[in-house]
Amino acid sequence: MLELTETWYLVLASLIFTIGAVGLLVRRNPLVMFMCVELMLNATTLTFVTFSKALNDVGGQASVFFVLVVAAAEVVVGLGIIVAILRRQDNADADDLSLMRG
Amino acid sequence: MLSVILQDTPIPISANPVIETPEIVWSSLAPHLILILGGILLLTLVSLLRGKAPSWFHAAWTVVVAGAALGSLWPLWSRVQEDGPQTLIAGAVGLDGFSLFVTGIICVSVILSALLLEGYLRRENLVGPEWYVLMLLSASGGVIMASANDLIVLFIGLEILSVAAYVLASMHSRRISSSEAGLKYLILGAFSSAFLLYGIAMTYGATGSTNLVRIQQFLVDTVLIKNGMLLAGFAFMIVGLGFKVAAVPFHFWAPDVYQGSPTPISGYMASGIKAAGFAGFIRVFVVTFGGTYAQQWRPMVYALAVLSLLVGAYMALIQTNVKRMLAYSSIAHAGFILIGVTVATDKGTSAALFYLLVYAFMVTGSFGVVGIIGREGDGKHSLDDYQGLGKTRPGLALIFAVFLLAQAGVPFTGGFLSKFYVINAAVAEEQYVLAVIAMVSAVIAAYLYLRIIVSMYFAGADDHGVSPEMANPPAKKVPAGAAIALGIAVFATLWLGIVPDTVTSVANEAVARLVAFQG
Amino acid sequence: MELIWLIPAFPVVGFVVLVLFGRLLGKPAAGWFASAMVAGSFATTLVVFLDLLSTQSAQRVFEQKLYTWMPAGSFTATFGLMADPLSIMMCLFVTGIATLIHIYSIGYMRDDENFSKFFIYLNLFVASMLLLVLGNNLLLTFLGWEGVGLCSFLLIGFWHTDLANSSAAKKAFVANRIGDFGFMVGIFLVWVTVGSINYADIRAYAPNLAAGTATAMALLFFLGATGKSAQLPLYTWLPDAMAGPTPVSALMHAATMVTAGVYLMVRLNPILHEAGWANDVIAWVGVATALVAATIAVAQNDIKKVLAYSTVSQLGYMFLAVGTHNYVAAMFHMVTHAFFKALLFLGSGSVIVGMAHEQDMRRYGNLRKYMPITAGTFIIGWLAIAGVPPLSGFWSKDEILAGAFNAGPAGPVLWLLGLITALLTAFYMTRQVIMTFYGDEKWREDAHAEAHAGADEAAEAGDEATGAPVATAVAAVDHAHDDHHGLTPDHEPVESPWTMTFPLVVLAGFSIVAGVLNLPFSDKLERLGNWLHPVIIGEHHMPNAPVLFGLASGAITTSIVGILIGYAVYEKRKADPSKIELSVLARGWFIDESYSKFMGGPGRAFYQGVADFDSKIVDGVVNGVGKGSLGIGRLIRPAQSGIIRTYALGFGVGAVLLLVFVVTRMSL
Amino acid sequence: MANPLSEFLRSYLSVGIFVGLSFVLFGLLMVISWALRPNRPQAGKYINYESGVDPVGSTWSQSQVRYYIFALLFVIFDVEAVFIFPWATRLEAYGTFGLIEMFAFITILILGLVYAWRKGVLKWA
Repeated sequence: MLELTETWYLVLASLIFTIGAVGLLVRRNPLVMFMCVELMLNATTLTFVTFSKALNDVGGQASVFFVLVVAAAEVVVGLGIIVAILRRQDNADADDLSLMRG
Repeated sequence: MLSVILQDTPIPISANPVIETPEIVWSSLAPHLILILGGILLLTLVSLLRGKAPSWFHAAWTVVVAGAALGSLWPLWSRVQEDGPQTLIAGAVGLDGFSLFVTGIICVSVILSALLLEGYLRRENLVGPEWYVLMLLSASGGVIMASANDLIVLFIGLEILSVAAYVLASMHSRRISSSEAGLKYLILGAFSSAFLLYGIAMTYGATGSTNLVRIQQFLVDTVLIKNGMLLAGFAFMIVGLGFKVAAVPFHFWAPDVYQGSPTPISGYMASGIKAAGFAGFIRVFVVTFGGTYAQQWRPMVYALAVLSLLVGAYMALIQTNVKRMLAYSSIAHAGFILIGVTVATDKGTSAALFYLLVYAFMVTGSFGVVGIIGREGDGKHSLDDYQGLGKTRPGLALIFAVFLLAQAGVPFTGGFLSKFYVINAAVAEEQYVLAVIAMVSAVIAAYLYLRIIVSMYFAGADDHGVSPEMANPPAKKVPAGAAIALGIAVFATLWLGIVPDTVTSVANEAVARLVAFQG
Repeated sequence: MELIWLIPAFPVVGFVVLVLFGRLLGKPAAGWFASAMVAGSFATTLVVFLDLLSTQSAQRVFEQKLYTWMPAGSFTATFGLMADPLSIMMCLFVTGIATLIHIYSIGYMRDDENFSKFFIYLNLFVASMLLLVLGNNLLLTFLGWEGVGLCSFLLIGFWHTDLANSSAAKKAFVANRIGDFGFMVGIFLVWVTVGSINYADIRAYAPNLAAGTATAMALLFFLGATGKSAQLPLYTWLPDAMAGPTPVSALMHAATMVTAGVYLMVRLNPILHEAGWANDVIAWVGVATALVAATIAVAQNDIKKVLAYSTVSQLGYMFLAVGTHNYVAAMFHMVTHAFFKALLFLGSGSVIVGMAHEQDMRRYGNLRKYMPITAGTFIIGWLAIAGVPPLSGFWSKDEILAGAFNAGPAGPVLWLLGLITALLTAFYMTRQVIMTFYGDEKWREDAHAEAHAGADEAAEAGDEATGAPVATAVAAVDHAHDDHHGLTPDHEPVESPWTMTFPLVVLAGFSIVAGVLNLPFSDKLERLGNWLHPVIIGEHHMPNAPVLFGLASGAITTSIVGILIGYAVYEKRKADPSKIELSVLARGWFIDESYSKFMGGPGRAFYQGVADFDSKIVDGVVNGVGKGSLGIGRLIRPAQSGIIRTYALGFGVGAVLLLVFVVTRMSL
Repeated sequence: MANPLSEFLRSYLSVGIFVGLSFVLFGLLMVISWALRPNRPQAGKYINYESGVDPVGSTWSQSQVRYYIFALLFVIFDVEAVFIFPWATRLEAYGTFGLIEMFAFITILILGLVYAWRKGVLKWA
C-alpha cells in the first residue's frame, strides 16, 4: 500500500494554498475573496501540523492555535468592513471599488 | 463491536501533572504593557462614562500613554547598555537596543498622529475613542513585532498591527474612498499575511523551530543539504513583509489606501506601521539569516529596493493628488531604507533606523499639513487646491515646504543626513550601482516635492510674481493639537539635520543582537 | 624695503577715494588728488630703489608675502610683491611718466564733463600696471595684465557716445583677450611642469626644463605679449586705440601698457634661455613688425596714427632685442622709448588742443610760430626717435642693432632689416615734423581747399566703409570727438597752458639725458647692464669694439640720410609725396580689412553653428531626460488600475518571480 | 500481521460505519415516502412554508444588521472558548500562573463585551 509520507501533506497544503491564491485573483465578490484568504490560512495550518508531526516537536501544533485566533480576528473585522461597504452599495463587487487609481 | 473500537482509541493523558511555566521579567515588557493597557482602559473608561468625556480627553490620554511608553524606554535602554540584550519569556520576546529604538519611533509616531487626529476628528465631527484605542493597540502590535524573537510572535504582532490598521483606514464613515481603502488594505493585507505565514511554516519545516535564536543556532550548527525549503520560506516571508513595507511589487495597495484613509491615519500608517514592518524585516533577515545565508536573500531584497526606488519616483511624477504623491514618495523612501537592509551590516541597520526616525517626523508632519489643507470633508488634495497657499497661509506653507525639502533630502534637514547615511552604508559595501540608483531616484523625486512647493508659492502668479489668494482657504486657526504636533515635527526634522550626532550615536548602538535564552 | 606694498597701495587708495568722492572733489581737485597719489607711489618707488641700490647686487631680491590668496589643495597662489632690479626699474619709469601724464591730463581734460571719471580709470590703470610689475607670481601678473586690459578698454572708449570709439575699445579688448588666452595656457603649462607659479621657483626649475616644454611656454607667453604689445598678428587694435584721449594714448599706448609684453618676456628670461628656436621666432616677428609698421606709418595723415604705428615698430625693435637674448638693450630701449614717445604723444596732444581738435596733419603747418614750447620739445623727441646721437634714442637703438648683428647666423640680415626700419623711422618722423611745424599754414588757405579736403575726406571714408561691419569701422580720419570742431581759416592756434607744457619740458629733458643710462664705452658706464645683471640669466656679448663702432657709424648715417630725404621731399618738394604715400600703405596693407572681412563672413557662420549646436543638441538631451522620465511614469501608470484583483495579480506575479529566483538558487 | 496502514484505517472504521448507517437510514425514509404518496402537483403546495403565514418579499430580503453583529460576537466568544477548554482540562497542571493568565485573557474579552454593550450593540429591538 502506498505510504502517506510527509511530502504528500505538504503538496496537498501547497495545492490548497495556490487554489486559495488563484481564487482570490479570479473571484469578484469580496466575501468570496475573503474566504479564499481563509483557505490559504488553513493551508498554512496544515503545513504547520505536518512539519510538527515530522519534526516531532509540539511547537508547530501550538502555533496552529495562534493562526486560528488570527484568522478569526481577521474574519470578524473583515466581514465587518465588507458588510459596511455592501450596505452602502448593494451589489458591490471588487471591481466597482476602483474610485482611486493612477 | 462498537465498544471494542472505542476502547482501542487511546486518549492521551500526559503523565506529569505540573508544567513549568516561563518566569517573566515584567519590567522589561513595560512599553508593550503600557500601550495595551492604555488602549483597553481608554476603551472601558469612555464606554463607562458614556460620552460625557470631553473630546480632547482621548487625544490627551493617548499622548500620555505613548509618552509613558516612550519614557519607560530609558531605564530599559540603560539596562541593555549595561548587561547587554536579553531574551525573555522563554525566547519569545527580545529586549535589545534595536527593539527599543523602533519602539521609540512607533511611540513618536503615535504621539504626533494622535495630536493631529484630534483636530481632524473635531473638524470632520467623527469624535470617538475607537480611533485612539485602535491606534494604541496597533502601536502595541508594532512594538511586539519589533521585539519579537519568535516568528509566530512576529506574525501575531503583525496581525494585531494590521487588523487595527484595516479598521482605522475604513473608519471615515462618510467618505466612500475610506471604506474602499479599508477593503483593499484588508484583503491584500490578509493575502500577504497568508504568504508570510506560509513562509514561516516553510522556515519552521526547514530549521525545526520558529524561535529566531534556535534557528540561527541551527543554521550555524548544521549545513543544509537541501535548502530549497528554507529559500522558499525566505521568498514567502519577503513577500509578506514586503507588502507591509510597501516595497514595489507589493506596493499597489499603498497609494489607494493612503489616499482613501483619513489623512492623520495615513500619516500614522506611513510612519509607525512602516517602521514596525522594517523592524520585522531587519530582525528576521538581517539578524537571523544575516550570516551565511545572506547572499541567498540579499538579491531578492536588492531587487525590491531598486524597484521601489525607481517606480516610487517615476510614478510620483505624474500624480496630481498630493496625498498620492506623498504615498509614492513614501514608497521611494521605503526603497531607500531597503538599501540599508540589503547591505545587511550593522552600519546599514543603524542607517535604516536613523532614516526611519527622521522619516517618521517628516511623513507625519507632511500628512498633518495635508490633513489641515484638505479642509472640510478631507477631499481637497489636488495640486491646484494648493495654489497660492504661500500667500494666504504663509506659516502652514512654510512648514509644509520644510517637510517637503526634508523629504527631498536638502542639506540642513534630517532628510539629507538620513539619505546620506544610507548611501554611505551602501558605498561601504561596494554597492555602487545601488547608491547611484538611489541618487537618481532622489533627483527624480526632488522634482515631485519642488512641484508642490512651486504650486504653493509661485503657481498662477501674474506677471509680477504675485500669486493669487486661495479660493477658500483652510480654517484660519490651526487646531491646537495639530499646531503642537507640527511644531515638534518641524523642530525634530531640522534638529536631526543640524545636530544629528546624539541620535546617530544611539542608532549605531541600537543594533539587534540575538541572545540565547538562558534557562 | 618693507614699504613695497605702498607702491600699488597709493593708486588703489586714489581709485577708491575718487570712486566714492570723485564728483564732490570737482574739476581740478580730483585731477590733483590723482596725480598726488601717483606721485606718492613714485616717491615710495624711489625710496625702495635707493634701498635696493645700497644692498649687494646679488641679494637685490626682496619678496613680501602679504597673504595667501587662493589656497586650493596643492595649488596655492600667494598675494606677494617682489622688488628686484627689473620690477623696481619698471615701477620707476611707470610711476614717473604716469605722474607727468596725470598733471598733463588735468589741463587736457579741463572742459570734459566726466572729468573725475577719467582719473578714476587712470589711477586704476596705474594700480594694475604696478601690480603686474611687482607681482611675485604669474597669477598676480595676470591679474595686473587683465586690469590693464580693462582700463585700456575703458579709456579708449572714454567718449563712448561716439560709435567709432566704443568699437575701437571693443577691438582692443578682443585683441588683448586673444593674447591673454596664450598667457593663460602658458600659466597652466608652467603650473603643470614646474608645480608652482612663483618666479623664484620658475627661475630655480628652469635649467631642467625639457627643450620642448620651454619652447611651448615661450611661444605661449609670446602670444600673450603680441596681444598686449601689439606685435604683428594682433597689432591692428593699437592704431584704432588712438580714438581715446591723447593722455591715454601717451600713457598706455606708448609708455607703459604696451611694454608689459616686453617686461613679461624679460621676466621669464630663464625660460627663454632654454627655449631654442622660439627666440628666433620672437626676433623675426619683432623685426617684421618693425618694418611693416614703419612702412604704414610713412603714409598716415593723422598725427596720432603716425605715432601709433611708430610705437608698434619700436616695440618690434624691443622684441628683436629679446629674441636675440639682448634683454638689457630691450629694457634700455623701452625706457628711452617711453620718454620720447610719451613726449611726442603729449606734444601731438597739445597740438590737437591748439588746433581745435583737428588731427589731420595736412591742415597743419608752421605751428612753431604759434606754439614754440610744443614745437621745441617735439623736435627734441623727433631727433631722439630718429636716432641722432647724443640723444637717448640713438644709444638704445644702436645697442639693439649691434646686439642683433652678432646673434647667430641670421644676425646680419636682422641687423640690415633693423637698419632699413631705422631709415624709415627717421623719414616718417621728419615728414611729421615738417608737415606740422614748418611749411605754410595750410589750414589758412583752406577756404578754396575746403571742397578738395571734403572730397578727399569722402574718398578716404568711402573706401574705408567697404568691408568692415560694425566691429572695426573706425573712420580713417576720426574727426575730433567733441562738439566744437571746426578749424576755421582765421583760427589762431595758441600755446597750451603750463600744466601741459611743463610735462613736455620734463620729458624732453629725460629724452636727452636717458642715453647716459647704458653707454657702451666701459663696463662701469653700463649702469643698466650691471643693474639688471642679477635678473638676467646667461651672458650676451656685444661685438668687439671696432665692429661696434662700424655699426654705430652705419646707424648714424642711416638716420641722417632718412632725415635729409624727409626734408627734401616735404620741405623742398623735390619729389611728389603721393608717390611715397601709397594708398596701400595708408590702409595698412589691408591687414585690418582682411580681419574684419573674415570675422564678418565665414567666422560668423562658424560661431552661429556652434551656438545652434549647443542649443539644439545639448539642451535637447537635458529636456529629453526630463520628458523621458515623465513618459516612463505614464507608461507604468495603468498598472495602478484601482481594482483589487489587479493589485493581487501584481502581488502574485511578484511572489512567483521570487519563487522562480529561489528555484534557480535552490540546491536540491 | 496487520500492516500499519490497515491499523490506521481500522481506527477510522467505527467512524465510517456510523456515517454509512445514517445515509442508509435517511435514504430509506425518503424513497419509501416518495414511492407511496400520490403525485398531484398544485401551485399552492410549492410556496415557501413560513410557519403557515403567507410568505412576503423575495428570498433575498434585507436582513437586519443585528443578526450579523450577533454572529460576529458569537464567533469571537466561540474562539475564546476554544482556548478555555484545553486550559480547563489541564487546570491544576498550570497552577496559579495559568489561572492569572486565563483571567487576564477573559477580562480583556469581557471588557470588549462591556464596550459592545455600552455602545448599544446588544439592543435587540
